[in-house]
Amino acid sequence: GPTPTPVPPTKPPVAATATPVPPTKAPEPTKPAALKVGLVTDVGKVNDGTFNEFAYKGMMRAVDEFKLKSAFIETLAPTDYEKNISQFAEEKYDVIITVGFMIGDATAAMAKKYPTIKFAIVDFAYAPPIPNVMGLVFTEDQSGYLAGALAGLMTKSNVIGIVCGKEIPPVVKFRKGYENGAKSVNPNVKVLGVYIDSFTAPDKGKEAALSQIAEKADVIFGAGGPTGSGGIKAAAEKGVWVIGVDQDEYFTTFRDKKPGYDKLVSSAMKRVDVAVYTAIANAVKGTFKGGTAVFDATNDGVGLAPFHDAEKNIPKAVQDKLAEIAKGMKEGKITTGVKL
Amino acid sequence: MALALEMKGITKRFPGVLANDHISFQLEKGEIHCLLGENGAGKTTLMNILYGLYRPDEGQIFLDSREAHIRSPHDAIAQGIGMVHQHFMLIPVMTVAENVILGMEITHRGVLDRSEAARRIREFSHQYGLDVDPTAYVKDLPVGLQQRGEIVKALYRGADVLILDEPTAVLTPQESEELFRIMRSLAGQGKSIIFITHKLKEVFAVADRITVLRDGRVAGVTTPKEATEARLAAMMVGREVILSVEKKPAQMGDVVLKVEDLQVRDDRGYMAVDGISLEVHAGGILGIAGVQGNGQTELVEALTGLRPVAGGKVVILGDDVTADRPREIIEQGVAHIPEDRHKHGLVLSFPLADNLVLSTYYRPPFAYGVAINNDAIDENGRRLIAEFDVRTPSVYSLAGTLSGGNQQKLIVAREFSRPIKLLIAAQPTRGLDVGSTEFIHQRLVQRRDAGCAVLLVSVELDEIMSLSDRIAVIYRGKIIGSMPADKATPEMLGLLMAGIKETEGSAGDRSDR
Amino acid sequence: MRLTRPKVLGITFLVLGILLSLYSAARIDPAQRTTLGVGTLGTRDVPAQASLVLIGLITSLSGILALFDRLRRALAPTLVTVALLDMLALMIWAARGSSVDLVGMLAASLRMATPIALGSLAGIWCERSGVINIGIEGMMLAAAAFGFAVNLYLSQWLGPRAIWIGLLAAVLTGGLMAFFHAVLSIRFKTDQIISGTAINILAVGASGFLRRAYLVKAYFVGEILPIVNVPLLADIPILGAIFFQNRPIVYMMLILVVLTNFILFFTAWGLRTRAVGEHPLAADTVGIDVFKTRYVNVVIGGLMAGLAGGWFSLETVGSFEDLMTGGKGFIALAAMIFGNWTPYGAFMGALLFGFAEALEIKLQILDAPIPHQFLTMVPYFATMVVLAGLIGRTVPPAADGRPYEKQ
Amino acid sequence: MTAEAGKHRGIPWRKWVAAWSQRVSDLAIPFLAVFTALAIGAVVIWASGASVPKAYQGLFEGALGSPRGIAETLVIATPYTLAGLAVALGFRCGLFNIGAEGQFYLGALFAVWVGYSVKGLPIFVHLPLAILVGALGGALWGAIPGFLKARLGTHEVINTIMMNYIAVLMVDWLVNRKGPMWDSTSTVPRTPYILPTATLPQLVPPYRLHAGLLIAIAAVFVVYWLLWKTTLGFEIRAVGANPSAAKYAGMSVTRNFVLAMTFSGVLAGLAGAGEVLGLNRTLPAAFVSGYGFDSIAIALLAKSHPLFVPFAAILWAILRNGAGLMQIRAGISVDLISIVQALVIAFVAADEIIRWLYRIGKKEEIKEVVFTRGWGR
Ligand SMILES: Nc1ncnc2c1ncn2[C@@H]1O[C@H](COP(=O)(O)OP(=O)(O)OP(=O)(O)O)[C@@H](O)[C@H]1O
Ligand SMILES: Nc1ncnc2c1ncn2[C@@H]1O[C@H](COP(=O)(O)OP(=O)(O)OP(=O)(O)O)[C@@H](O)[C@H]1O
Ligand SMILES: [Mg+2]
Ligand SMILES: [Mg+2]
Repeated sequence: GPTPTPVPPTKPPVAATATPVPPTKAPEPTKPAALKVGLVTDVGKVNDGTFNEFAYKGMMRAVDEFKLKSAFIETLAPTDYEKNISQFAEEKYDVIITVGFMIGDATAAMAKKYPTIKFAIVDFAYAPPIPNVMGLVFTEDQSGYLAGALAGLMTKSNVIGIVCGKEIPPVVKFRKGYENGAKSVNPNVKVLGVYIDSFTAPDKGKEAALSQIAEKADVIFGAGGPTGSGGIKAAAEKGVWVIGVDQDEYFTTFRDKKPGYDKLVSSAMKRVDVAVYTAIANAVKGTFKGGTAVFDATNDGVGLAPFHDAEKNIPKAVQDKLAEIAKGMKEGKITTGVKL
Repeated sequence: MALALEMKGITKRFPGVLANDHISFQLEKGEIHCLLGENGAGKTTLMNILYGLYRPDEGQIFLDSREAHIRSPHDAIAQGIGMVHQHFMLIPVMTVAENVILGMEITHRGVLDRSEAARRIREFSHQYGLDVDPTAYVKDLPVGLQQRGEIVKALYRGADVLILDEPTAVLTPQESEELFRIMRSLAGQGKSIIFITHKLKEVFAVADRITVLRDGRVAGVTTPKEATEARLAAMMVGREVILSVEKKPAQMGDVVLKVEDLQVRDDRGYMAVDGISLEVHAGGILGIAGVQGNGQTELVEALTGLRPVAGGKVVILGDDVTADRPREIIEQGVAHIPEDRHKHGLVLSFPLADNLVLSTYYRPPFAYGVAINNDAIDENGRRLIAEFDVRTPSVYSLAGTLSGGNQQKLIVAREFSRPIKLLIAAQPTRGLDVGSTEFIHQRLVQRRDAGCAVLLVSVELDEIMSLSDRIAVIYRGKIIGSMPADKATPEMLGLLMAGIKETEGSAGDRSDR
Repeated sequence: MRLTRPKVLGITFLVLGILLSLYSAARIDPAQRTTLGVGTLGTRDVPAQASLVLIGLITSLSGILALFDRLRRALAPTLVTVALLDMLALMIWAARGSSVDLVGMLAASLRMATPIALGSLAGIWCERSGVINIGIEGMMLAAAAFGFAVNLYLSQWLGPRAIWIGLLAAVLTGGLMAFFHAVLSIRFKTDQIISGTAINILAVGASGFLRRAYLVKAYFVGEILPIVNVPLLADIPILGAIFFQNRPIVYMMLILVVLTNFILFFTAWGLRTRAVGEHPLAADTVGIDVFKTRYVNVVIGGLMAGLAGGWFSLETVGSFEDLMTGGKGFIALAAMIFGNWTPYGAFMGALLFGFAEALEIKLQILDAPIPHQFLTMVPYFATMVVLAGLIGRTVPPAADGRPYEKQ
Repeated sequence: MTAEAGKHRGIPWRKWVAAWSQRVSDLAIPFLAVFTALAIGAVVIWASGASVPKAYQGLFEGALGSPRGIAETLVIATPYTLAGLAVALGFRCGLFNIGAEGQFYLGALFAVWVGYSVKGLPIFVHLPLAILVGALGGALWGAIPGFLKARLGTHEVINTIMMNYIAVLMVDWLVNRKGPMWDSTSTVPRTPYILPTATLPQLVPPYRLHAGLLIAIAAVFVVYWLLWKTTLGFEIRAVGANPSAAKYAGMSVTRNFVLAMTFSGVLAGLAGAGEVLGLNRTLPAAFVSGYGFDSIAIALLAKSHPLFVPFAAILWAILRNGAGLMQIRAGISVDLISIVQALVIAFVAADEIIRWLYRIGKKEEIKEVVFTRGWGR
């Protein structure tokens, strides 16, 4: 698996877009022909603001860095997964990235059919492992747990909220981690949660957040792509604390100090881009191995983004407590208690 | 006399039909000019061209001796042409007033002034003796009153040339008389009127001049003085026509239809048929006379299963069919010529052949089991079209492309094409030309002579009197009187239709309802 | 006894009421209270069990009255009121031992009803003139995208003011799409449902393409339209918070509902429009230009759909996502039919959807022990029930969907 | 061609020749429409900075350039055909069935349920049973709005839209984690896999093309036969064209509404069943298909004629299947496909534009049957 350099969780040196996390050196100059890398999205598009987009970004970073050839197919229906993967296989692509746990079965089938092609799949692990597939999985619950702890420490009303997208395993893990994390630091806290049946309904996310605020929530975690972002943006403008997801939303949703930017206390990161980049980099360097690469707190695949402009309003005690939890989590002393 | 209007060399083609073939037509100022012709002769087409609804393929129109370019009804109205259409141009869900002012609205600071409109229309319609309630919704009005609304609408627009396309088809004799009075008074005020009708008596009653069309061409121009009914009929049809119905005395058989104390509600929930009892015998024709809108529609719909019955009983050949569905009633051997041919009679987007088997498609020879036999359907179509002289390019033409008269023949052909024991005919010759009327009348009598019971509902007194063996008059949902046909006189019937029973003397109130 | 619609409703309400009362009496802790938030009036505490039993009894009573024909004309209003009470019961139940903010929820209902109401107005304008418009969804989506794009580019120079031009652009985009629909269905006499379908698909493609090509690169999150408090009115308790502390498009929607009703039923243009939609030939025979009337109305409808699109990207969110209209255009159609092609009726339908959506979110937040999928189903299910139970057959304009042909 | 057109037998030969040359140019119109739409699409591709030849070469090679491509095109055309037929059948009865999507879901749900839960049956019993129950699911979801329309007069458009959402949510609940149909041995929210005995066999291994195609082809002819060769079809079409006249002639409007919606649901349900029994072999949560909505376009493109539906379906399948390779080759968004689809629909429907562009004479023909009746009345 990959071996990212450890960094303190509260202050990762991670600038959202250009993150030199993985331990790869520059590409070997003597490489004969550039690898061809293909990406098959989950139902959705490569710029839809969900893990599809982050996977695509990770791929593009590798492509730029190693001068690879790349292409993508945006999947329209679950019945098309296999077809889209085999499309790349037939075009003799060397590495195929597939995105999402839904595409797991199709990826396994295709990997067996094309054993010489290297596959990497986001959010899926195989047991037993398949030799030419690298499963890239994340401990979203850890990320959510940290966010929950932060929220639990920050809340004055003892009510916090989470606006989720669809009820799918990664989201469920974020939510449960969030709840457990909050309770761990603040047993009296009440967590309000909403699932919204779409990742691209920021208007509904917004109403959900406002509704939570009306029920006294004063920290809102948006865990559902653009839907969640819609929620935290509205919440931040209303003046409550908010937490972003996946990437550091200070650079996306609140880019250029959009209203409420100083209310973003952090983001619960899940570096799909890093994972995809790592997988491709391994393939380029010839270190690609089948199996499961877990991106968790120990290797900074997940964790909290910096506090940015909210830092001055976050009490030192809170920062310390959070650092302590993060450290415990890294050392494996603190578990989230989330089981799916 | 000065010409109000002249049409020269008008030609109009429809796909497969030459509707107007170099027609020339002159209308003098202040005259009532009758336009005659068989169904499909091209009368309506010619008038639609004059009114700007159709563009002619060739020809010119002159108004007051100047060439007029009429591209739309808007132009026509602007040039003083008004038209009352054969098929009403009223919007059912709007009030009479809204219909009348439509396009020439009365507004007050941008807001429709409905009360002012109603006031003006009341005043206006009073002036011409065309009473109609401006606030009534058109869909709630009997056809006769709708017709009045149409005329008011045309006059309201200040028409100098008024086209009336078969306005009397839905009127009672009294209403028609009323209309003629209005027409004469309008003509007296200098308005010129084109009047289309199929009733030759009316022609002689009002016309100053007559133009007869046949097959899209002018067959001749004449005056009532020079012409006779027989001559006009021959001109229209191109052969001699027997104008009176010849019929043998009835050979009455058993009771086929027995109605007991029937009650039926109309669409608005009012009791439109309020306790009617009647009997129709095999081999006899019972005529139901009455002004439009006195429950005839509901009565017929209830008898044929199209409308639920609110009370009472309907028995056909000993079977209680009160709650039966249309199919069950049809299978008892009941045929029905419906009053509204577009709504009930035809599927306009189906070919003629299919329309001719609309109620028999599921039985041999048209279908065996679930499988339809299209060849048999086509063959049946060809046979009936020939037999009933339906003018059409082929059995595959869509029913919607036929002229009104031909559509009616199509329905009659269908209903007569199967073995029937009871025929319910509602306004069977409405809008039909003399030739077709003659034809349908003969067929009705033929059926009766073959032992079929016939219930004839008509607003045409002539039709009722010449065909029926017994006549009942319907008034406000009740049978107000009945008598053997040979005892009936037009005066008696007219009074009954107005709701006046002989016993009550002449004091009863006259009403249009 | 004939099973008429009121009777069926009566039985339903009766049974529901009894069940509610029995359940509450048996299963709810008498000590539990629910705190209801009523805006500036603060909060009200009610005993959960007693309230629920009472509402259950009221429900049964209304059912009995309906059963014995006692309600007649008051049937619909009564049952709607009672149904609202039952909604309240649902919330009292879900929030027992805790609190729920009622006024905020009603305000949210109005907000969420806004694009639906505007969409249904768009439908009404088109369809009252005889042109079916199932392309509302597409018009909204395209408008959301283009309005946002204009805002994005102009804000480089104009700053926050650009959003108003963006809104104008959204409105005009709706109008443009509608014009396309009009040309296809009026000039080329295309089947109007085909044309509407084409517009829906085109909007998905065009907005997605635009987003890919220009909008996402910028990572731009725009301003949104500001909240405008209506002077004086905004301070009215409860009503102020619901109606008069909103963003501009909500007000525009309210005004347009009234205005549309006024124009349709009280002006010459409206009369002509309805005439053209009912019986174009008759309208033609009195000199009304059927084509022109239809063009104008369809485009006006499109402008409203455009405004609805603006609600998404410019008033609510400040960004554009693929398919962000999320089927609201179709819901708007349902609201339009629901309201029998009248502005007020459609507005009621839109409110029903808005309310149900707010309710769904609220019940999830209150942690009601019902799978969230079922909560999300509520508005759809409610629509079917209300339609079947109370409204029944709706009648479109007679000439809706039929191209007009001149010989 | 159509039953109506096929009936123009008795015409003289000159007219016949004229009619045929007319027919040839009429047939050219859909092709020209597609061509024109692609041409405009090319401008869009060019404007976005991608390579037009690469994109289109990818599109066609992906869809038709290899046996696998062709097989995949047919794989997609299969549900398109069935769902397109469903919508077309509704239109013929004057009903606008926007609910094919929901009926599709129910078909998939019911079929997959039989497919995994009924054990120990031989394939020739299990497979037909699964298909049948799938059809039943669709039928149920179609019959409800049909029944509501017939009995209470509530509009099928609203009800079918609502039932789409309900179907999607219901499936999501059933198969999502902890749901009653969730395969708890899997981390993925989906049902268990169907048994081999319920699997639609592949037609030409190794390609995914499955026997659902045969069902679709059969359905085309069955629907054609139903509409024009049976008494029921006669009724459905009569009710669709004029319910009042149909009632007058003794047909039951209500019965036909319910039947047409039920059959419509059966067809859409078969489409859903085919997808799970032939391709997916399990029903995952978030089983977005989009077939239901595309099928409206397909039915319209085919003018609601069952024999044209497969052609429209294949066209749509080509565009959708080719999109994959198009993206690989040119890296443009799938949205382009939507743009081309919309233009194809517009041009085929507004054929006057195409006639004018390519100077094809206007047909002198009687007014066509109205295929969609909008909201119906
Ligand atoms: N819109 C149309 N499309 C095609 N054919 C038409 C159309 N209107 C009329 N026709 C045909 O033109 C011919 C003349 O029809 P028209 O309606 O003028 O006859 P008419 O004399 O008014 O008959 P009637 O007495 O039955 O009203 C008929 O053969 C009719 O079928
Ligand atoms: N003319 C019509 N136009 C549109 N819809 C109609 C029409 N007639 C009937 N319907 C539809 O059929 C439903 C039932 O109508 P109705 O009871 O008249 O039909 P029916 O054929 O008599 O039924 P049944 O077969 O049960 O006797 C209505 O609610 C309506 O949806
Ligand atoms: Mg005529
Ligand atoms: Mg009935």
